[in-house]
Amino acid sequence: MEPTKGVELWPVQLSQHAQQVDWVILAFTALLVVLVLPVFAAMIYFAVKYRRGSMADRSPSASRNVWLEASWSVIPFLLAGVFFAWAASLYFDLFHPPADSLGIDVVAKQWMWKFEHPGGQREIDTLHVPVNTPVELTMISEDVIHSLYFPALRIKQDVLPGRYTRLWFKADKVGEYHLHCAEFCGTDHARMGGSLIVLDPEGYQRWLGQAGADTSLAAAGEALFRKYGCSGCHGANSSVRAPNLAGVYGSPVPLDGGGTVIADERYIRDSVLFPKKQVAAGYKPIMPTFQGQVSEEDLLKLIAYIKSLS
Amino acid sequence: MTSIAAEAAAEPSYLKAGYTLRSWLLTTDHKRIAVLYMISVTAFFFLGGAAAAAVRINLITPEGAILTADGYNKAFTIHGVIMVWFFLIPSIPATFGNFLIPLMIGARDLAFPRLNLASWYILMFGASFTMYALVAGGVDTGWTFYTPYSSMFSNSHVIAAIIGVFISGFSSIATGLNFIVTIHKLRAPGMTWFRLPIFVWTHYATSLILVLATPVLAISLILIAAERLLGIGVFDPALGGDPLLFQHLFWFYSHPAVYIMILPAMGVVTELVTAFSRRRIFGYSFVAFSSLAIATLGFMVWGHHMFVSGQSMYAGMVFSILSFLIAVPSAIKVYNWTATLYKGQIALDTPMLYAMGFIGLFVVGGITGLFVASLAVDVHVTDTYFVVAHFHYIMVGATVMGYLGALHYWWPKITGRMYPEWWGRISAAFVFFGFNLTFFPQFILGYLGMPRRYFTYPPEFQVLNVMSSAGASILAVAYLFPFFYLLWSLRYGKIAGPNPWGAAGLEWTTSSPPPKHNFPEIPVVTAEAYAYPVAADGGATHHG
Amino acid sequence: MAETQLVLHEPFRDRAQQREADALGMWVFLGTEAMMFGGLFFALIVIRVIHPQGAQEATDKLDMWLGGLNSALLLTSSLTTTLAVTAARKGARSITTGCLLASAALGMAFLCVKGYEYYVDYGKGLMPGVGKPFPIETTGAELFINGYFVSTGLHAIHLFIGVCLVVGLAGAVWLRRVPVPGRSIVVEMAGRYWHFVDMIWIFLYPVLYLMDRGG
Amino acid sequence: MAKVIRTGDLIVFAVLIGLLALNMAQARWLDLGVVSRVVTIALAAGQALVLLWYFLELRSATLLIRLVAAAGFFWLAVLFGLGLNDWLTR
Repeated sequence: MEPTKGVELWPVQLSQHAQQVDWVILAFTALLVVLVLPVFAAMIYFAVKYRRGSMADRSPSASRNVWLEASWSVIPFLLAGVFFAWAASLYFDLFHPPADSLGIDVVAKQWMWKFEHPGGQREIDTLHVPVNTPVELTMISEDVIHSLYFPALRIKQDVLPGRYTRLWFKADKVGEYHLHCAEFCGTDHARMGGSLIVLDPEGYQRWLGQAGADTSLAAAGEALFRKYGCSGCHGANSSVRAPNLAGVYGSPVPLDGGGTVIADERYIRDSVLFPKKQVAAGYKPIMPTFQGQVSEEDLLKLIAYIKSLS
Repeated sequence: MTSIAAEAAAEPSYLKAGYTLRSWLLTTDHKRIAVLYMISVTAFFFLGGAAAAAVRINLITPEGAILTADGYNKAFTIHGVIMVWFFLIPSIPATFGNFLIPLMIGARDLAFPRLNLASWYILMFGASFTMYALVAGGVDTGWTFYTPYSSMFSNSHVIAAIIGVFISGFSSIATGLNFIVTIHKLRAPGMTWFRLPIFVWTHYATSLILVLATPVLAISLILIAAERLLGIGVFDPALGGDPLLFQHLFWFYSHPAVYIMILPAMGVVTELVTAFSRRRIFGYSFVAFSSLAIATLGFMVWGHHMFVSGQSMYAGMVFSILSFLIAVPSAIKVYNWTATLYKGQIALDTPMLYAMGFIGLFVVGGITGLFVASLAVDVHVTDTYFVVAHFHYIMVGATVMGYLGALHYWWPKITGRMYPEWWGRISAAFVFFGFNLTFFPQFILGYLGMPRRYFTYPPEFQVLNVMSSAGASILAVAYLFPFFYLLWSLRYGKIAGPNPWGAAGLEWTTSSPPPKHNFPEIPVVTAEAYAYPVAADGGATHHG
Repeated sequence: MAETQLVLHEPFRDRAQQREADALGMWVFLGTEAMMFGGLFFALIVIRVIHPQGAQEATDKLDMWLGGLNSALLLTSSLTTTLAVTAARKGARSITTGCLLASAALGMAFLCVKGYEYYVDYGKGLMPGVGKPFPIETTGAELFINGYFVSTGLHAIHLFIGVCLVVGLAGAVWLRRVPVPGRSIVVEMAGRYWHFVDMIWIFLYPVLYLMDRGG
Repeated sequence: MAKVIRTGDLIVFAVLIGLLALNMAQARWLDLGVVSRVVTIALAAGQALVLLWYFLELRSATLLIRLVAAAGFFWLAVLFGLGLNDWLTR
């Protein structure tokens, strides 16, 4: 588990995605070297052969062929198109996590990473995950733009204030690896990093036990649901007419004024902070805003609770 | 040719048209303004270089050798701001473009000489704000000024820096406008579009970018200033604003800005390759139109800076494929330069060494550009040293090589004196070697996962960082050589004569340095560009 | 532009060439201005796209009648500017002066209406940072209003520069410092700028006041 | 005064004011839904084109100057098209 010392010439491949990215860059490099070396060789050869004063043959050559000239550019471009498609399909996969992913919440702030596991375990700057399990991170920033970067997984994603972004991976080797902030975020940007610790399944369970969480995220969210008075209106026996939140997560919500929206994390977050933005059809826009009162971490707990209702 | 030069000698050269400071500071002669620009951008280059030196020294040890975290952040920011806006953007266009475009098209001056002088003053005025930000305590946002850090969180002198950049933008706009009008309206009789040197074509394309992109930078800087200074939040996430809006506006300028830096250098290299192989450029119209293609496509790819920013996946794909397209006109240029060498009369004088160096480094920079345009690869390497290395291959490797090549090639025209050839070749070799030692290790560092803008880093990256810093020290010395021997040559250099290289082009038909009005009378052009003899006789015409 | 009609500027070979160069330079300059305001329009449209509801409620707070009045004032000033150009070309010195002053007066009227509107906005609490708290809770509304202030403010600055320019030019024409028809190109160039500032408002008005207006 | 007032200019002015009135009317009294955005911009663009063509004299301008004007619109279209593509496909 010691981080490598000395000169490394190739970074660890911690996932299938990492292997694929490495293949793209290696194959692409090979193609480009094949295309470029003749050009360099020709340059040097010409510079020597046709140096001023040399007796090389300089009689005018045969007529030009425009199509041949154009093909020099077009054929490499079409070949490069293959690499565009390959890299794009890998990029596409990054946006489509498996349905059974383990969800972990990430809150970034100057200059630390806070991770929250579904069971309520919290850690700072270190992320423990089980091996061979897809993990999906739901990330948000409390201040400026950060970027969560795992070199060994060849992935990074900017973490924005005001909006959730996502990142998913499936690490396939046990060990300890770097994680960094990759988007400049102020004084201690360079220190805003830590470790990704990949554990075998038993080790992960053991760690979850030791990490000492009293309550799961959803349970903590339920407590907050009462504390902030949400239950007063959204509760089952409430006299105020507000939408019942059971089963709402992941389902389409018809909106006042037409249209529907899928009730995902973004929608729930916006409904708490900006309740008048997208009002559910058939309800009055009476909910007050909780902007400035609920922290990003509490919001994630509330979302976990609402998720648990479905 | 000699008779024209003799007639031109009747009028004093532009250098002798007046000796007072006033005659320089109030001049409207494009050649004198070019010299003013040259002196200023040289000063900015060494200032930005000093900041780079601080950065590289600091990175010798993993914990940061000399600077605090804040000090380091300010050093790389000021390095970026000065190098981008006060060196690279004005470098070739405002010095060599200014000096040469009227000479190359057979005009007496640029279309708006007073606007030209004003643009230099505007640049100096803008620079004074940015310098103020520097001495008042620095600015730490990075040259990209990303919101909300720049608008709501940074405690440094963001406003002064932004005002400086904003003002200098008007200098760019004025220069671009002047070039466009000049190239359209002041070409000598017979100087048709397809007789223009490629240098003029690339400057035309550059000017298009200057006038179309710079205003968008201006507005995005105004919006930051309004948010930071007046509390008029337009990007503020707390109000529902989207920080990505700033990034879109910023890169709409800043990606094309890279082509402001590289296109003029491509023009220079075309002149050098033709002059030192005594050949017409291979595929003139391809090379000419590829400049316009690069300028136009350059506006359609900005989103490739934002693949991991939270931009829509589909937008990412569109920007990626458009970025691949730019490889086509770039490749055309490289192939055609190489083909121009074929059956030429090649002399490896200093300018040609820089030109060949340019081609090599540009190819490496361009190819790594294809890597970072590939979506999944970019996800890994963006915001790492891989990207730092990539854009330094383009912006320093290629553009500064082009600038130095131009400086040596046209030095006899500008000053009337030759530089010392031996020193020129030695320093060209040192620049090439130092540059590669500095920046090649950074590709590896980046792929290994070292993020950029880090003042401290994991210890396993130290060896590569030390290599890079060692290369930087060689590069620093190599950049100082020309500074000294060119100054030396002003007094002791060999007298150049009108056309020391035996080159084609109108600028070589007038005396060196040219008279105040460039030509004794407006030339009438009857020859194609690069009118070198097509088939030479075994090439026994080595110049002295 | 203090030279008289007889002076040919340094780099030009003849007056036709100089005239064409001036015209082209002016158009390129207008192109840069269009790109700058284009960035602002882009920001406003993006706000409308991401916060349709907030932007609509913000739009409803703006007075489309005052804005419409301003549109009419500027369009009228464009007419008087066109008349000034025609008059200058025909050498009608006093009419040129009069029309230019009329344009400037209409421009000033626009600025006064705009100032009054800002005062009303201030009263409603729309102005960022001062006055009453912002009246609309819906997300995006404040963002949109902020965009409104930046864009109308920048336009007002441009118009103010235009007014100064046109007043100065009117004086110069009257005093024969800019003789007409000899140097009518100067009037023409000033007119181009004026029309352009009008054109920015032609787009600003609907984008700010009319689009998505609630019933 | 009479010799500088040309009927053409007055007609152009009337068209400009007419388009303005039309735009205000549709915004105030017509509820066109999503189409209204297109209509609003189309009417404004109509005004701008009339202004460019007549008052800014593109009608009698050289091809080069028309190209400059068109270039401005082309590059703005690039900004809007590729830029909005992000928000519309998120």
